[in-house]
Amino acid sequence: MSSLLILSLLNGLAYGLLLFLLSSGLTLIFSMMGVLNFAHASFYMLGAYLGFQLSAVTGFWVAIIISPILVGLIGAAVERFGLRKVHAQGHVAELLLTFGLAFLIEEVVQLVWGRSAVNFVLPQILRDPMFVLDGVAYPTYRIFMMAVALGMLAVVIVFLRTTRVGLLVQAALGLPRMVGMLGYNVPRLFTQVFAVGSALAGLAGAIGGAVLVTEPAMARELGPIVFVVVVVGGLGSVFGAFVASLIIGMVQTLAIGFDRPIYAMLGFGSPGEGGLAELWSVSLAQIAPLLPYLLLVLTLIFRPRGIAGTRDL
Amino acid sequence: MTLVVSGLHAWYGHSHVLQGVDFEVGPGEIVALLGRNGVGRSTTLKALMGDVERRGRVLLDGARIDRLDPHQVVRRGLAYVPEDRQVFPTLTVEQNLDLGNWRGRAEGGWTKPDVLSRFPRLAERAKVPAGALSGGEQQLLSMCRSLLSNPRLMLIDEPTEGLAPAMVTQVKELIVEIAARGCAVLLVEQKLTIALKIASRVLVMVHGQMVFQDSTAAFIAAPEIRRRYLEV
Amino acid sequence: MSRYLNHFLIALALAGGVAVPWLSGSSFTATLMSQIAIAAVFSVSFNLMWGTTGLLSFGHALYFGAGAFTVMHLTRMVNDGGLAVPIALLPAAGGLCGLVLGLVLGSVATRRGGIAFAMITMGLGELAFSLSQTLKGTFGGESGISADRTQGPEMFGLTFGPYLQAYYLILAWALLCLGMMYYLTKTPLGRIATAVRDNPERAGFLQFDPYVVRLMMYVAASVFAGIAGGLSSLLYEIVTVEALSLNISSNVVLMSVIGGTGHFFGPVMGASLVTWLQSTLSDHSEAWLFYYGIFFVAMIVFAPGGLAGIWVGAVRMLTGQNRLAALRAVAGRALRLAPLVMGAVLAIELAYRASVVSTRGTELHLFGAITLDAANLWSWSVPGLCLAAGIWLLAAGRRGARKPEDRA
Amino acid sequence: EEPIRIAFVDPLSGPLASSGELGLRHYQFAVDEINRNGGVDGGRMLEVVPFDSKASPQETVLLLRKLADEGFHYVSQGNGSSVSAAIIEAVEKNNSRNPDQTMVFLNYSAVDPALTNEKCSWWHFRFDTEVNQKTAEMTDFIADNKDLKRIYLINQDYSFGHAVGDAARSMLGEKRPDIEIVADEYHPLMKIKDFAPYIAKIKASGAQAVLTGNFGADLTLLVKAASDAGLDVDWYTYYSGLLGAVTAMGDAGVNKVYELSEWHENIDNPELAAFAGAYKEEFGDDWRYMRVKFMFGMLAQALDEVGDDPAKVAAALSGMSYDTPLGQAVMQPENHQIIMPQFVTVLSRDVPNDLEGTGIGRKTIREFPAQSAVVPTTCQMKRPG
Amino acid sequence: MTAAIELSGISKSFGPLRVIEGVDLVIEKSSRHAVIGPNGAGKSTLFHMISGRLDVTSGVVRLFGEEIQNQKPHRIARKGLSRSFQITNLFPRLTAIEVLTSAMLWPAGVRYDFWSPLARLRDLHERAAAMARDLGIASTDTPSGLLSYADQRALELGVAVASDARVILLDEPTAGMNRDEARRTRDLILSTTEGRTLLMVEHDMDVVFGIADRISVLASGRIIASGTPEEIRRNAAVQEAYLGAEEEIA
Ligand SMILES: Nc1ncnc2c1ncn2[C@@H]1O[C@H](COP(=O)(O)OP(=O)(O)OP(=O)(O)O)[C@@H](O)[C@H]1O
Ligand SMILES: Nc1ncnc2c1ncn2[C@@H]1O[C@H](COP(=O)(O)OP(=O)(O)OP(=O)(O)O)[C@@H](O)[C@H]1O
Ligand SMILES: CC(C)C[C@H](N)C(=O)O
Ligand SMILES: [Mg+2]
Ligand SMILES: [Mg+2]
Repeated sequence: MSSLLILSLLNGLAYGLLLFLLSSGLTLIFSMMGVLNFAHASFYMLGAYLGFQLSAVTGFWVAIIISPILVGLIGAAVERFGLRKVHAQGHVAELLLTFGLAFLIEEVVQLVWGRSAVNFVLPQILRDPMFVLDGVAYPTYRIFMMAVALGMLAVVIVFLRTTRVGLLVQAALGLPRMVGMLGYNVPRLFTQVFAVGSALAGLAGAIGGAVLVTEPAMARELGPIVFVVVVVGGLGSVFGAFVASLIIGMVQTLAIGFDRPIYAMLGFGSPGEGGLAELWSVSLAQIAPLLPYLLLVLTLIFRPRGIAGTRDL
Repeated sequence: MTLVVSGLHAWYGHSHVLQGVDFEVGPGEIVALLGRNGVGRSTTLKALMGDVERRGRVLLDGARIDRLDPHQVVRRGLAYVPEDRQVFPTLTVEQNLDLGNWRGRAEGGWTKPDVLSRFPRLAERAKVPAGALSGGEQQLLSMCRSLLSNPRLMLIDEPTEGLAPAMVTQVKELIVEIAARGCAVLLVEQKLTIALKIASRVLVMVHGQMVFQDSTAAFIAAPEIRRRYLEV
Repeated sequence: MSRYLNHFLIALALAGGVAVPWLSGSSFTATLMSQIAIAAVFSVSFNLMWGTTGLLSFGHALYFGAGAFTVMHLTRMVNDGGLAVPIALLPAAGGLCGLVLGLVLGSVATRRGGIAFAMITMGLGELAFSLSQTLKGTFGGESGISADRTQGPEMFGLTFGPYLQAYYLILAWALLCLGMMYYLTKTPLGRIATAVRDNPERAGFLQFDPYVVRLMMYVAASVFAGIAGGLSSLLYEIVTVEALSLNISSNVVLMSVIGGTGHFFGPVMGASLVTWLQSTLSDHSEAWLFYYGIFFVAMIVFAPGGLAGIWVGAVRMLTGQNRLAALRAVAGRALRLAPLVMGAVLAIELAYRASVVSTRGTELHLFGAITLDAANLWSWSVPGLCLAAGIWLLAAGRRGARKPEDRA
Repeated sequence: EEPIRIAFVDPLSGPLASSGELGLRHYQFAVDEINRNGGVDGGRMLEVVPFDSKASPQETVLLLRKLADEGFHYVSQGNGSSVSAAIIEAVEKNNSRNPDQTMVFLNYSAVDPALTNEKCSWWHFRFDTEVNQKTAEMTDFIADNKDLKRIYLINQDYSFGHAVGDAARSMLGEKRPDIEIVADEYHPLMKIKDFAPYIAKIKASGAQAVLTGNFGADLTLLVKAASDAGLDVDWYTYYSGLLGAVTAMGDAGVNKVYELSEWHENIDNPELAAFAGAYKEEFGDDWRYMRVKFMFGMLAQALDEVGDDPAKVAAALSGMSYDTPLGQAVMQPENHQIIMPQFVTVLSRDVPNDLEGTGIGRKTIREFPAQSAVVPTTCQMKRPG
Repeated sequence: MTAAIELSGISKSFGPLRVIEGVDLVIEKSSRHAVIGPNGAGKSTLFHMISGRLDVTSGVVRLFGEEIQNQKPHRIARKGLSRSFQITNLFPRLTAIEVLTSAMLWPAGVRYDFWSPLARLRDLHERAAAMARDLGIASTDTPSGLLSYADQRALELGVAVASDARVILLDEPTAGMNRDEARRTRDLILSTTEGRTLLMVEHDMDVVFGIADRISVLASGRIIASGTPEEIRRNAAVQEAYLGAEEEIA
């Protein structure tokens, strides 16, 4: 196997796992609470900025622990003082609230940290190469990121399997008052779930921000992709989200590594100019960004419950 | 367990539905709450649970529970079976039952095997989403679910609605047994024949106020009450 | 009574729409009002799906953009002499494009309602957006494509070069579209669409195929969105792939929701306010996005019925029994809120001036006389005091409010 | 007397906001200098009024309408050739439909060649050298590197990036047919967060050097990813002196990164050095675009000559010669494109002045006089009237 | 003469669960037929299969001789079948009048009409108003979701009979009503289904015996008895499976 392929696969895996880290929180929130949280990627961004700010004081390792906790607390506050107030008006009101919130968070972040990227760098130990493949160094942080994502997958799955939180939230979605009248504090439950989901986003941010870039547009760019992961993975399935993240990560990365015009891939000659030629001469890397959405649409048409979902969307 | 209610008011928005209700429920008693449609029987139960805007004193064994949230009320030992069943449609029958048991463990009293063996239909449907159950099955499930918290007082709203006659008999027996095992029951029931057969005391309600409160025998002995307040 | 008030206001708005740009003589006013007219058509078309049929679309920009590009390409053809049609009529082609695309994509999208529909429309929208970025020949890449609305066969001797002429053209189109959409909501299809919104399954038992109903409403929405897009390309004379982006799709959601989706004219109000804010607020404050966000969130939390909801409440109050008491209550609340709002605005403005993003220095001039300096800690006491006063007033007001215990 | 207002239209929000803000600071500082020295046209002040283009051509067209309404005669912009193209068109339309309120467009940084070729306009003046000029000089420099056999082109997928790729390919092909262009790659503009896949590809191609017109995050991330992966190549760039790039590259860039620019911090000219120093004093960051100072110098010269009349100012600017401390600059009358001296630099630690406090700065390794920036143009300039 | 509804050998399984096991049933034209049976016997499921809400696992459903099994609800409805639901299933944001006119549109020949104004269909509106009055619905301009439970049940019935369908299926029309209301509803059903075919499920024996001229008993997915009310009352198997102690019937 060529080293380019191996590297591309590894890079795809790393990106996919980062996507998973980011979307696992949304899977929790969306499939449990039904809240299409448009601010989820904003919590990711907050995690990155807080991680950046804290690491200047406490160092990187402490920062990636405290930052998610802070983001979780912010999430809890958002649920407690925002979402809870509009919950009774239904999911669309919640969605719109988070939508506005995404807006606000982006502004606040720029207000505090400026409009350009901040210089959030990893500690040297993570930047050192883990191994060198054919002259290309593979930095340790990618492996670290993968390990964290896999750890998260395990934690979330165990959490859902061994507690009845999942059941309760699902029940409370449709009939919150009835759940209350069975003896559960539904509002607090929602706050907790939302906080945990946000904290996961914060963790993804603290790590992803250092690996990629910490800048005010980072939320806006990842926003829709996160929904693709959740929907394609299937409502209620953390494992599905995991698989979907990997697929998207791989597709995006391999398309760059093995870029080729469409006509060439299909074994035709160059189509020349004009007419539909433009469509044909589009290259793989160029269509890579639209593949996730294609996947989303196809999933919704042919398999509305996603890869491993328990019910239709 | 003793429940003492005095001066209970309740509102839906601007409409003042309960207008000063007083009554008591003693330990192990079955008390039937009667009245015409829309007089506020269901609202009384909801007000006890804290599910509507309310005012008044509700004492459970001397402790006030009228400022608590529904889940806190439940943790004091009340349980509620709503008139519209409210099973969780996407959860299976078994999961519905599990959620009823908020104590998280089966102690003494009622357990899941208990109710499943009593109603084999529920056992057969254990893995079916509750939303797919027939109307009557949902009614049963709802009642069993609340029972699993092993309350000291159960508030049951129209448990026999939509049940076939044979099933009605079973439910009736269940209620009697609940009481026999030490849990008091406040029962709202349309079908007088049933209510009068199992209740030891009767409350009659008109326009958000209690107009009659006495033993079942006394109620049966006073047909004019029945004519005046219950028939149209 | 309230009915007459409403009619009177609609008439007033119409008169204003016709007269104001003419009287003001400012081409910017004409442009702004053109934008408002376009946004109004676009958001009402969105509301045909959401408010009327219960379909929440996150990809409505697709039709707006498609209409815009269609009309733009045709305008270029007219410019080049390849087509001899008055440019003023071209927006109809945007509608036609919406019709065709709406039928094709709608037949897939409207199979399911609810969140599935929202997600599938988002997917289709993003798909179209990505594709348009890739096909630079047709969509012109970042720079988009442009044309000249004045170069073509004349109609009634008008060139539509001057902004005022262009405005009246757009206004005419917008009124036509709004009228048609209003009419649509008053037809049997409109009625059945509301039934489908409430309970699609049961609508099926009333012999209507909910899928057909949804599809028809979706197509109608697409047609009018296409016309709105076409109008925008007449106005701007340039279209970029931006027109297909999620930004546009979400903006139409924001406008409709702020305006109120429960009323036909809600989205019109929302479109007017939001468009106006977007183009004027940014001149007065660097924090405009922040205010926009706050405003939006506040509307969601405190006025779920949107502007139209507020309006209906206001009309009810003004025509109701104790209107004086109600007015007094509202005025009282506004007064109590004033210091809070003032403090917040000052704090935000100062924060922006203190922040790294400032392009206006650290000084804030108030009423020409007072100057606050964000770099000076003392200046912060002004918003601080306002906020404190506001919070105290609110708390006092809450304490004074009637509690349920005091009723009956 | 009223000041003469210049509308500065650049992205002040969004991913390009930092570039816009950088430009704005430059404008304010350059204008302050002119105002301190007595203003223009017999004592009138200049005023820069910022407007947010949101990096969107469509928004900008709208904005321009507002500017016309508010009586602006001078519009200036630089970030994004697509926005510039829209401004040129909008200004053309405005000036023909609205002859009492004409506008002049001063472009300080958008360098797509089309703007002074097929899209050229009497009202547009470009104060930066465009891509073909830059690339002609850059490829001259590259051609001298006899060891170079394989080069990788990677650019942003929009008009400017394609211009760089096209120019580099054809000019290298002419000057050094033996150099193999191993790839002519385009990536989405300002969207890529992780360039590792591209780096793997560059590595796999066996390239010795990379030529890129990337700027902003697209440059810093590219270089950062390369240094993380230990990619050892030379970089030929146009914007590595911009915000954050040197910081991101650090030592990985030293002696590896070449840049073409009209000025840099280690040019030995006391007047410009003092000017740049004063800027750093005031804003705490480095002065980068000396062309902004030149541009205002030329505008002031025109205003002094003909007064505040946009049509006359345009006529004065067309063909104007201007003496910069580094040599003469000329606004070519046939396409309104400036020609001015340029420098090829390399990053080095061995310099008196650094960028962004990194200890690393640029040093000249080759100079090009203004004349070498003369390239053929297809512009058919239409004078108004 | 073809029957109104004819079920032959229909079965329904949900996965491994067999809910209906080969039911044969003939509903004669213009008859009033009741299906009774214990909870969970499959009565509603049977209705769902006839009306197209659920597909049949096997078997044939005929409506006036035409096979209709596994067709979409709106197709079956157009062939002249209308139904109500056991669990209220209305249009919560529409007013009672709007709900009723919606139900009358298609039968009145108004289909996906987007060109003529609703206001022109004056007679429809009047018929709906009259019907709301008959149903005893208190308020015709509040959204139906805010009506009282009893009014909503009445409206549920109204929607089923509003169309001119020749066959009407009612699933527990009197559930949740007290005895007087049930009696009123019974009269309403009798008058509105005059001349049409009625198939109903009901647990209230007063109502069943007051309306039906034929009764079938469904237990565990099978028809265990069919006959006139008198025959059913006397049937021992029915007594055991369904009616339980005699006293409850009264
Ligand atoms: N959510 C609500 N909002 C407004 N009014 C309500 C609401 N629920 C009940 N009501 C009104 O309050 C009154 C009492 O209702 P309640 O449900 O307590 O009656 P009930 O005695 O249980 O009668 P039934 O169950 O037979 O209808 C009724 O007039 C009813 O219309
Ligand atoms: N989707 C499903 N999956 C599994 N079991 C189902 C499903 N739908 C219905 N059932 C079962 O089929 C049986 C028949 O249900 P149905 O609703 O037809 O009963 P019914 O006769 O109408 O009873 P009731 O009088 O209580 O309304 C029930 O036991 C129910 O649990
Ligand atoms: C400011 C510059 C980086 C702009 C870029 N050169 C362009 O022409 O688009
Ligand atoms: Mg009740
Ligand atoms: Mg049933």
